[in-house]
Amino acid sequence: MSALFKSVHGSAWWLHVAFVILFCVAVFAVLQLTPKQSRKYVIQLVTFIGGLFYALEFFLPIHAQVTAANAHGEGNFITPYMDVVSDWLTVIGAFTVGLGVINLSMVHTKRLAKGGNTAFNSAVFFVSAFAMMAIDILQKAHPNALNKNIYELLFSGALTTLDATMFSIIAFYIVSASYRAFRVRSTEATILLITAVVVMLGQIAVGQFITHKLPEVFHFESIREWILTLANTAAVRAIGFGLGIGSLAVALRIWLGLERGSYFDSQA
Amino acid sequence: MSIWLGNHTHIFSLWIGAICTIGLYSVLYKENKMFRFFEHLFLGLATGYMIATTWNDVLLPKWWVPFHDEGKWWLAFAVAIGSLYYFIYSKKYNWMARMLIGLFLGVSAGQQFQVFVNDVWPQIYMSFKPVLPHSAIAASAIGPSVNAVTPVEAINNIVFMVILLCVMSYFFFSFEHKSAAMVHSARWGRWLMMFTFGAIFGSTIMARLALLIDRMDFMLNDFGGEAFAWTGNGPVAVLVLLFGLTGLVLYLSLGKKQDEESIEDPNAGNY
Amino acid sequence: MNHANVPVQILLPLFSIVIIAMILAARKKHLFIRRIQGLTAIDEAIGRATEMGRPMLCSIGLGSIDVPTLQALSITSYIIRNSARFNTRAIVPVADPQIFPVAEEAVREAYTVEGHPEQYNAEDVRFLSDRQFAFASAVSGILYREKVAASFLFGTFYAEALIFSETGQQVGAIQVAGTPSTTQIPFFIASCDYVIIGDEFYAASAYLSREPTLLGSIVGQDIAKALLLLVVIFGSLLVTFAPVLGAIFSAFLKGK
Amino acid sequence: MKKLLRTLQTIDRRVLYALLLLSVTLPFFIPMKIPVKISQPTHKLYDTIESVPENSFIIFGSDWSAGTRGENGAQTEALMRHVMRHKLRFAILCFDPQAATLTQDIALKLQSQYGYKEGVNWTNWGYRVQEVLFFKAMANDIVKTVTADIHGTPIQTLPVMQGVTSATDIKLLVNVNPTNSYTNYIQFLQGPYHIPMVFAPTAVMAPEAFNYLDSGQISGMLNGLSGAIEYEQMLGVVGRATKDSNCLSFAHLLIIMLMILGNIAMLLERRAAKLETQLMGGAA
Repeated sequence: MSALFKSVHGSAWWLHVAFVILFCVAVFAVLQLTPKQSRKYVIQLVTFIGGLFYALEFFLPIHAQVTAANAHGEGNFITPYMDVVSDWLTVIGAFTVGLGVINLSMVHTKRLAKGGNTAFNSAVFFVSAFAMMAIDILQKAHPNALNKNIYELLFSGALTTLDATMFSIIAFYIVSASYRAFRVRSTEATILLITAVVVMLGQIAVGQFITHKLPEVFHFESIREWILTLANTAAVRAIGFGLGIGSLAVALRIWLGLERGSYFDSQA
Repeated sequence: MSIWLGNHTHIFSLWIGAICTIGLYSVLYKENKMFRFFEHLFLGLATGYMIATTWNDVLLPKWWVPFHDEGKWWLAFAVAIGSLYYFIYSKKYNWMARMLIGLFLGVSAGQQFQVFVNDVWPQIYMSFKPVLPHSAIAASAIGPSVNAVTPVEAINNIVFMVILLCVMSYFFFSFEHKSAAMVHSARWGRWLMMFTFGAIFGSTIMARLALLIDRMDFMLNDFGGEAFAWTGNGPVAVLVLLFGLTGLVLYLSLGKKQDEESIEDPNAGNY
Repeated sequence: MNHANVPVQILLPLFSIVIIAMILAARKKHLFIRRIQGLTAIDEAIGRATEMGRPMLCSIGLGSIDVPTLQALSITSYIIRNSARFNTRAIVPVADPQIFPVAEEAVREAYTVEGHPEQYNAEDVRFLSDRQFAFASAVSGILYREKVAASFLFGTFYAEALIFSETGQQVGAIQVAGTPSTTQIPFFIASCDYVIIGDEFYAASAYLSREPTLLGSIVGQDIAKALLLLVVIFGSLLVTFAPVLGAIFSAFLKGK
Repeated sequence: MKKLLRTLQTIDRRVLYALLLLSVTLPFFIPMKIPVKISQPTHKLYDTIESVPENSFIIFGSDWSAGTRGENGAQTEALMRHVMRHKLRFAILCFDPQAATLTQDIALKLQSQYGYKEGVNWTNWGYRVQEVLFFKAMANDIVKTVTADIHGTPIQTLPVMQGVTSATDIKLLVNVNPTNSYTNYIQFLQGPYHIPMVFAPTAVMAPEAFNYLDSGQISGMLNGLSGAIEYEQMLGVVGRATKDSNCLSFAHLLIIMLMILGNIAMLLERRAAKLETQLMGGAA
C-alpha cells in the first residue's frame, strides 16, 4: 500500500494524474450502469458509511494513543484516520464554492444583458468580486506595500465596515420591533414586556441608580442577575433538552434512511 | 503611486468607511438606489473574499501544495470526486451528485452523536440540584466532599426544577394535554419561556446598541476627527452633517406619510 | 468530549433504540400529535401569497450541512410542495456553498413530486453569500424588491434574524418562523406573525406531513425526553437525600 | 385627543430611528459620570489580576474583530490598562486575523501612558491558526512554537520573553473573545497547567460562561460593555467604556420610554372606546 502511494515529480506526476482521471472516469462509467431502481440503495449505502465512520469513532472504546503532535492522545483504531478524512472532506466540500459562484454569475449575467440600473448594479457586483479576489490572492503571494495597501482599503475600509454597519442596523430594528410588539395585549406579551424592561433597567447606570436605596434584593441589577442566571438557565436548558433529542432523531432518520415526506425520502 | 497610496491609505480607508456606513443606513429611510449600490458592492466583495479564502486557506495548503509541490498524485482523486457535484446540472448523471451529497448527509448525521453529547450531556448532571438545605460534608472513604446548601440556594434550586419541569412538559407532543396537571404545567411552561425570551431580548439590546455606538464612535471621532479636522472640531462637524441629513430625510418621509401603508402590524402579539 | 464515556455508551444508544423502535412500530398505527399553532399558519401564508400573486421567501438560515439545516430543508420542501399546485413562486436564499447543492436538489424534487417540474427555476434557489451580513443585506434587498408576501424563516439564525423579520414586516409579508437558535426566538416573536419554539422545530415535519414514520419518531422522542427527565429527577433526589452518592453519580456521568 | 393617542401608538419608524441616533451621539459631547455598581464577576477579575505578582508573564488572548469592537474593544482597553498599571509582562495572542492589528493598535495607544515599550514589556505574537494544536505544542515549548512576533522578530531575542519557556511560566490567561472558542483556553491551558484564567465575552455569550465561573475554571469575567464600564470605574479612569456608558443609558431609556408610551396610549384609547360604547348605550 505505502509502496503504491509514493510522491512523484516531473513527468511521472503527470502520468499518475492522467491515470487517476482515466481511472475515475472508468469507475463513474461503471457506476452509471447501476439500474435506476437500485441507485437509491447505492446512495443510501454511501450515506450510511459516511455516518458509520464518525459514529464508530465516537462510540468505540478508547486507549492511550501517543503521536508526535500529542503526547496525551487517546483514541481507537479509527482515530488516526480522522484528520486525513476531515482534510479530504474539507477539500471536496470546497468544490461547492464553484456552484455558488456559477449561480451568482448566472443571475447577474442575465441582469447585465437586460441593461438599465439593474445592469449597473450587477456590474458593480462583478467588478468588486474580481477586485477583491485578485487583490487577496495577490497580497498573499506577493506581500509588497502596494498590494497590502489596496487590500487594506478593500478589506478593512470597505468589507469590514459594511459588515459592522449591517450588524449595527439591528439596533434600529430592535427599537421599532420592541415599540410595536411589546404591548399588553395578552398575558404572554405582557410577560415579555415586563421582563425585558426590568433586565434593561438592570444593565444601565440610571436603572441601578433608581433602586440603589432599596435593599439589595430589590435592586434592578440583582433581579436582572437572578433572572439571567437562574430562571433563564432553567428554561433554556429545558428547551435545549428537547432540541438535543429532536436533532438526534433527525440524524438517526437521515443516517438510517428512515426519513419520509421530503427530499431525503427519495434520496434514501 | 505606491508611496503616495501608502501615505494616504488611512484617510482613504476612513472616507470609504464613512460613505459605506451612510450608504447602508440609507435603507432605514426606504429601499433606494444608493442602498442597492452598496448591497451589490458588499455582495461582490464578500464573493471575491470567499473565493480567495477558499483558495488561500483550504485548497492551496490542503490540496494544491501537497498535490503539486509535494507530488502526492493521489490527491487528484479529490478533484475527481469533487467534480461529481457539477453533475447536478445534468439530468442523466444527476444521481452521482446525489451520491456525494448523500455522503455528506451521512457524515453530518454521524457527527450528531458527538454534537449531542457536547451540547446536552453536561447539562444533565449540572441539573442535579439539591432541593433541601444541608451542611457541608467532608471527603471520606466513600466519596468526595460536598459543599453546604443554604436555605436560599435550596429555594433557588426548587424554582430551577419547577421551571425545568414546566417548560419540558410543554414539549411533549405525542398525546393530548388533557389532565389538569399537564394543561397547567404546559401553560406555565409557555409563560416561563416568555419570561426567558423577554430577558434575552432585554440583555441582547445592550450588545446591539454597543455596535451602533461603536459605529457612531467611528463616524464622529475616527472619521470626523481626521477627515474634518480642518473645521476645528471634526466630531461636531460630522454630527451637524449627520443630523442635517437625518432631518432632511425625516422631512421628506413625513411629508409623504399619507400615501404609505400604516405601520401598525395587525397580527402583532398573535404569534 | 471527543469520545463517548461509559454512561454515554449506555444512554445514547438507548435513546437511539427507543426512537428507531418507535419509528418502526409506527408504520401501521394511527398516531396522535398535538396541535402546533404556528405550523397551521403555513397554509394561510401560502394562500395569502397566492392571492396577492407575489412570491414567498423560504429561508433555511445560515447553517452548513448540519442537522438543523437539513430539518429546515424538510420543512421548506413541504412548503414548496404545498405551494406548487397554486403556481406560487418560492425564493430560497442560501448562505453556505456546501448546503447549496442539497437545497437545489430538494427544491427541484419538491416540484417534481407534485408533478410541476417546469415550475422549478434554478435562479430562485439563490446562493447569495457565505458572509453573514452580506447575506443579510442581500436578503433584505430581495424582500424589498420582490415585494415578498409570505416569509418563512426556518433554520439556524444568528443576529441577522431580526434584519430579515423586520424587513419582512416593513413590506407587509406574513411571517412564520422557527429556529433551534433559542437566543433569536425573542426577536422573531417581536416581529413575526407566528413563531414555533424550540423542539417544535423538530416536530414540524411530522406535524406537516403526518407521515406515520415521522409521527412514530415523535413518540420515540417523547419517550427519550421522559427518560432524560427521569435521570435529572433521580440525580436531584440523590443529591438532596444522599449528597455523597449524588456527587459520585455526577462524577460517573462526567466520566471522571 | 383621539388622534394623538393613535399617533402615539403608531409613530413612524423613521422618527424612532432618528431619536435613537440622537440618543447614541449626543452623550459623546455631554460629559457626565453616573456611578455603577460593581458586579461580582468583575470584582473577581480585578482581584485575580491584582493577585498576580509584579513582572510575571501572562498571555493576553484577543479573538475579536470589527464586528464586536463596541464591546470587546472597550474590554480590551480596560483590561490592558490594568495589566500595564500592575506592571505585568504580556504577549498578545490572536486566532482572528483582524484581532491582531486591532489589539496592536490599542496596546500602542496605551503604552506611553504606562511607560511600556513593545518588545521590552509586551509583545504581539500575531495571528495563529489551529488553536488546539497550537496550544498543545506551545505548552511544551513556547520559543519553538511561536518562533517570531508580529514583525518577524525572533521571540528569544525579545527582553519581554526572558525566562519564559513553557506553559508553567505563564501566570495568567486573559481572553477577550466573542465566540465560544474560549473553552480551548480552559481545556488545553487552564485545566492541564492550573493557570488562572479571566474572560471577557460579549453580553450575548456571557450567560453560558457563568457555568465556568461557578466551577472556578474562570476566575473572573467582564460581562459585555457593562463589565468594561465597571472595570474602568474600579481603575478610576475615564476611557472608552465610560463614554459609551452614557450613550447606552440614554438609548435604553429611550427604548423603555417608547415602550411605555405606546402602552399607555393603547390603554387610554381602549378605555375611551369603552366609555364611548357605554355612553352610546351599547351593552358591552
